[in-house]
Amino acid sequence: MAKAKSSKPAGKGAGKPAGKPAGKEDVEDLLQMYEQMVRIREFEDKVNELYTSAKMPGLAHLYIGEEAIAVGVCEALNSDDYITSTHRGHGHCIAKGAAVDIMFAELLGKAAGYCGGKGGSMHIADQANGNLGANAIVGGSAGIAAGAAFSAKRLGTGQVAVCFFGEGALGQGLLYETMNMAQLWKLPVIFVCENNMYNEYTHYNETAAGTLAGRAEAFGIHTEEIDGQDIRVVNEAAKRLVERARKGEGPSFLICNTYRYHGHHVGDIDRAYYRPKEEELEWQQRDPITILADWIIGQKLSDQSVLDHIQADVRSEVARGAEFALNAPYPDPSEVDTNVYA
Amino acid sequence: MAKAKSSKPAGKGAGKPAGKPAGKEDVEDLLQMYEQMVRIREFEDKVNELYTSAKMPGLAHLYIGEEAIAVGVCEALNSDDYITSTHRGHGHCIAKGAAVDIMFAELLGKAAGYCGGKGGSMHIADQANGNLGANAIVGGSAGIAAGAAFSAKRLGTGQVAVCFFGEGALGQGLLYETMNMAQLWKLPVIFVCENNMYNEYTHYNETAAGTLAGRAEAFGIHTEEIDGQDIRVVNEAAKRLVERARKGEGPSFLICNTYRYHGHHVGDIDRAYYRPKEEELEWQQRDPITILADWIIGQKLSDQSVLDHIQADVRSEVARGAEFALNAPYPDPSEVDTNVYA
Amino acid sequence: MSTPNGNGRVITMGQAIKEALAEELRRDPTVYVMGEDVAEAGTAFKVLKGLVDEFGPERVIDSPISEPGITGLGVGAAMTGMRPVVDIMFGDFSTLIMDQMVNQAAKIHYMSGGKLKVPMVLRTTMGATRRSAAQHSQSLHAWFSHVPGIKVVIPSTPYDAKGLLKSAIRDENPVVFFEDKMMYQLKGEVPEEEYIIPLGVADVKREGTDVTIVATSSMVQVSLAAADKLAEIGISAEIVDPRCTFPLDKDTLINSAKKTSRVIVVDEGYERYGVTAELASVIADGAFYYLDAPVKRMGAMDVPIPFSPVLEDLTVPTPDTVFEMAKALCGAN
Amino acid sequence: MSTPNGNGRVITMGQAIKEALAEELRRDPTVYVMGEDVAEAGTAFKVLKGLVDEFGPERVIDSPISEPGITGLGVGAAMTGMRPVVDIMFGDFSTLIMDQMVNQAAKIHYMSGGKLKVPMVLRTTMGATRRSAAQHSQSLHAWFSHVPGIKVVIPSTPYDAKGLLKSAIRDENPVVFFEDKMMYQLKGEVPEEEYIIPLGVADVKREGTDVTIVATSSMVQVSLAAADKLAEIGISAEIVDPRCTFPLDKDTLINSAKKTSRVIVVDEGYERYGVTAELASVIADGAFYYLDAPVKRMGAMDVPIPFSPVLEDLTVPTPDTVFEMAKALCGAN
Ligand SMILES: Cc1ncc(C[n+]2csc(CCOP(=O)(O)OP(=O)(O)O)c2C)c(N)n1
Ligand SMILES: Cc1ncc(C[n+]2csc(CCOP(=O)(O)OP(=O)(O)O)c2C)c(N)n1
Ligand SMILES: [Mg+2]
Ligand SMILES: [Mg+2]
Repeated sequence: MAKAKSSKPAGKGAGKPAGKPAGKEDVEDLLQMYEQMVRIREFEDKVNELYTSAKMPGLAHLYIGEEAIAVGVCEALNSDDYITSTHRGHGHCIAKGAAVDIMFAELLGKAAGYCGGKGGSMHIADQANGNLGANAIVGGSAGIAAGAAFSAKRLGTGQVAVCFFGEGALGQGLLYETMNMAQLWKLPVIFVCENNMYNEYTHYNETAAGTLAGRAEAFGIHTEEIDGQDIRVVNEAAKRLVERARKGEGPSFLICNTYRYHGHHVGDIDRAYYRPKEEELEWQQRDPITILADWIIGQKLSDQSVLDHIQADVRSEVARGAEFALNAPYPDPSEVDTNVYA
Repeated sequence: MAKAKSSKPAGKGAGKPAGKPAGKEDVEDLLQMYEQMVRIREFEDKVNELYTSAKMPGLAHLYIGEEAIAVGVCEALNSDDYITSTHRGHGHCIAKGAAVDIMFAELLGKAAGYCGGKGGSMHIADQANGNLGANAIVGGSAGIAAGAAFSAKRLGTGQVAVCFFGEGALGQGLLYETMNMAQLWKLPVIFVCENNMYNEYTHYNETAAGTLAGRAEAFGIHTEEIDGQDIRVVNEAAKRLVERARKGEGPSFLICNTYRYHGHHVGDIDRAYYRPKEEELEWQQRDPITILADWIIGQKLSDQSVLDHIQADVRSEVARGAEFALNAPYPDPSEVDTNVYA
Repeated sequence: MSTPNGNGRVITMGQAIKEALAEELRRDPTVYVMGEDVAEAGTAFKVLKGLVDEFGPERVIDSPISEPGITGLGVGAAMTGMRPVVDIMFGDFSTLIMDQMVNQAAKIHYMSGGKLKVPMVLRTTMGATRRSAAQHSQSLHAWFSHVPGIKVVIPSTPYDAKGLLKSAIRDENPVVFFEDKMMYQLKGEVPEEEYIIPLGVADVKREGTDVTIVATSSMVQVSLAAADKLAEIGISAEIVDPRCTFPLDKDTLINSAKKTSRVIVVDEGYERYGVTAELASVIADGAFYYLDAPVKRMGAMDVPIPFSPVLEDLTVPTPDTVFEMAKALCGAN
Repeated sequence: MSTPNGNGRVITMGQAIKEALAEELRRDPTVYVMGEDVAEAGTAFKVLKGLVDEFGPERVIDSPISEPGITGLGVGAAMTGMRPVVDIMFGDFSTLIMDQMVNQAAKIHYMSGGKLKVPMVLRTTMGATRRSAAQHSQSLHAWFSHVPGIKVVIPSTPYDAKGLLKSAIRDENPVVFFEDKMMYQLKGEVPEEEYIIPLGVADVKREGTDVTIVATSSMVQVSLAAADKLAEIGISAEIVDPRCTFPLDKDTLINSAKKTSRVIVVDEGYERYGVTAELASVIADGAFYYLDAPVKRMGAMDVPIPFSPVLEDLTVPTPDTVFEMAKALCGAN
């Protein structure tokens, strides 16, 4: 299967221009972002289906509802820029350029997967596209992202690193240690907080005192809080922060307010005890894909048939990808103790 | 030897009145604080002497120069209020009511010590006076202090807990995790940061980005930053914060700017490579004991002979204490494996 | 062999654990439970579901995702009159709390010359084959077992889990209690009446004469299944469950070894420098002159736990591999 | 036995470590050192004093007091082209970095199916009898040795320290390098010329025929002293130093055991569930049919390290206690 996303120029500081005046956005870019969001949505729907039909081992944490963040941020990056991701990482992985068939293979524990089936949903990594891996330790990748930024700075490559995490990760001390060092040493790292309001089954009001923004501002880190459902807003903010980072102005903190439509993981079906159905429905009114589609159509930048076409193509790509993975062989048992040491 | 400090009323919320109008301070209180600061100074001088004459095993971190903080804060506490302390903990221990002879015994590893010689300088604890112990893990007692405050709140005792730490501890993630919970649950804990500007041999400008105050304000914690050399300022602030805590208004953060006159530890003699001699001399101009003495004399609250008398008494108490400890027996070898389990 | 007199009352391991907590919460107002999603959600494994309804959110407390913080809070609370039960969702997150457990909780009683104490329980999980991959499948009880000042419980049945957890909560020391995630649905007899099981007493889960299999936690079930198969070929296996890695009931282990002359130690932690090493060397030393063959060890394969089911299933001992090992060991007679 | 051909050049262990770092910093621009007070102060032990003068503060970097943070930064930097040497002042602070080392560094290569790697070195310390009490005296190498994906080096001489540290820095995996604080002043021959020592090769520090003493780190010196005393009463002790707990050179250990038929394992970590358990059970298994007596273990006493010198000195093996153990073991012939 063809690589899902056209690769972008890599290399020393070859950033795309950022901060273009509003209204003059590149249509191609918008359609590309649309396509990527749809790809994530379709991928995750298929994951849910695979789980429900008992074809997928383990669990998965769906990114549905939050697509604008991964895509809006990753579209502002070059393919050799780094990201670190989370247990809810499929969206980041796709947005950074991964192919859905190889991803499905990984999620099904097949040899053809990105990690040869050894990582699975919570550890999927895609080194070729700068994805240093999902991480099943909440907050566990903060140091890794800052370390990648440290490398970029020391090696003078102009790369930046993005650390994605949920608001729940603000409970982890490591994040604060890392922010402090990132600011002290002006590392090109962007901390992206996906605030979907829930740490598993607990509202973040019950787990986070004070303000989220203050957590980074304390260290003198440039902080922005934005609507995570509007990809144009996310993408513009990301471009700004990437540019800052590339210019040596140091780290930043981007809080994106968002919502996960599904449960904490695919098995979390009965959610009424921790969040009201109305809240779920309300947020679905602010769907990131719809918001972008409406803008594209409203501004007459393209028309519905084009969007429909994209969706249809992606849907069949995803279907083929899942099929490929379902038919792919498992790793050979001898693989069990390879790759323990390099 | 008599207990060094008259014990104060303990029990449910039996706090001393706080926030008396300036100028009407209780002379007895001031003299008591003077005595306690002198006690710490004399004690630490003796520790240095014991180390230099190779009579003390291991190392010690002297509190000289910072006396106003421990004493100013602990004078605002009841004897059953809790404190947690640090590697630089002799001052806190004395200020909370410990007897110098038993302390010396501990520092020399003698059976008569507060911990039977098993703890030493970095782990001295004095449960009877609410000192939950020095801690040789930088920042390591943040959770313990908050936990003690949690107990006080759950058991309804009205006690508060004070967590002393150096500005270096702001590098430890645990502190932020703890601050967040303390504020979420309105725990009666006061985080006292003794900012003596150095983490061992490195200036805090090189290790702390942003502001120190912001670290707690991020969590919505009430924060004050004060002159740590003026014990009247420290004591007034402490009373305010203790009152807040007892009233159920939650945690607070008190930054006390100060300076350690000596090296990081007794063996740190050549300091020119990390801090200038002039800086040391400058800070000694703002000596906490002198500042209080000058105020007492200047306001004619007492006269020099009284202060001299206090000093002479304390000095001989300290000399006797050291003598007692030097002559005291070591623990019996059979003690080595007792107290591993309760 | 401690025979539960359950009068036929059969409950799951998860229920047994919840019962133990409920009884202790009821008995002692200083007991509280704190952890991520322990209240309404009743933990990620739903084991505590409903507990908050009886005891309220002041005693069954949802925390931020701050493992070091809640452990530290537990240590401080334990030092000052409470009996915290801290819930660390996955044993893999033990990595985050070692300072509070090892440098603080484990040492405070000793460092204070016996004046302070830390009566807290840390409940956490262990066990693989749940398709949870490398960061959610480890069994790290060896680390805690290495540390003086800590006690470690690794129960294998509902009956044991309940009785041991109640003891752990009443103990004056930090106790780490490991629950195998795959065993929460395991059923067993548990009496209606209250009982406790002292820490540090091994239990012979099955008597036998030809080979001793010392097994812990879920490996007890694996070994019992292996013993059934061994019986079919005429080999009588004795299954000894230490129940605690510390205090360790060395005598029961060594005596069984002396009786059978052949020993296999089975545990789900990594084999290298793991629990099997300690148990094997204690037995090899204590029963040296009685052994007809070297003490054999079976732990988890020394690899990060792979996600792919076909690989993951290779990493832990199974009834088949234990059977083969025992057969070979006895054949070597 | 690897005889250093130092042509008489004698330096301390501390100097040997600094030389190894300086040579590797010079050789490879991606190597850097980060830790608390590593630059101007040259570490709390002054071991790196002067290094920053040659390599500058961009390569010898003072950090905040953030052990988890600097370890995490090291992991990320190692994944992306650097070769970090992270300095954790006291091995006791390992408690703070287990997540970054164990859930991240150790597993990333495997979890990524071999695509990512983490070539980093974590230098830290071990060893008691420095009057530093319970939180600054532990030897926690057993924990790291337990974890697949990590290599662990515990050198006992200046020569070994230098050659092994250079190998560790060039290794493609996370390597934890334990330096005994009490040995920084220990002197030994170290050649002028460059050399490296591969990881995973044991070294026979002294040949003998009656009893094998497997000893690690500072316990090698202790055991050599014991061997001198044993020689006086006609007992010939062989001292085998594994040098790494992983990769472990099992063959050399087992072959020595087969030769002498009696073995003592001596290590400064807590005895319970510690390094001695693994080494003893590897030997008891591999040399079972050759052993005349049980393999004996001597580790640190299972207590938090006490401050008081009279107590602390009781907690670690000494030439006398090793001598007594060996004498008893041989007398039991
Ligand atoms: C250190 C750690 N603690 C707990 C968990 C269990 N856990 C997995 S996801 C999660 C909630 C994370 O919430 P958030 O960071 O907001 O991310 P979201 O799931 O909302 O995307 C928890 C507690 C974990 N994986 N790692
Ligand atoms: C977790 C941890 N890291 C490092 C150390 C070593 N250490 C002891 S004191 C110290 C500096 C502490 O500085 P600060 O907190 O400002 O306290 P101060 O010594 O200035 O009173 C360091 C790094 C330690 N004891 N614990
Ligand atoms: Mg969330
Ligand atoms: Mg300081």
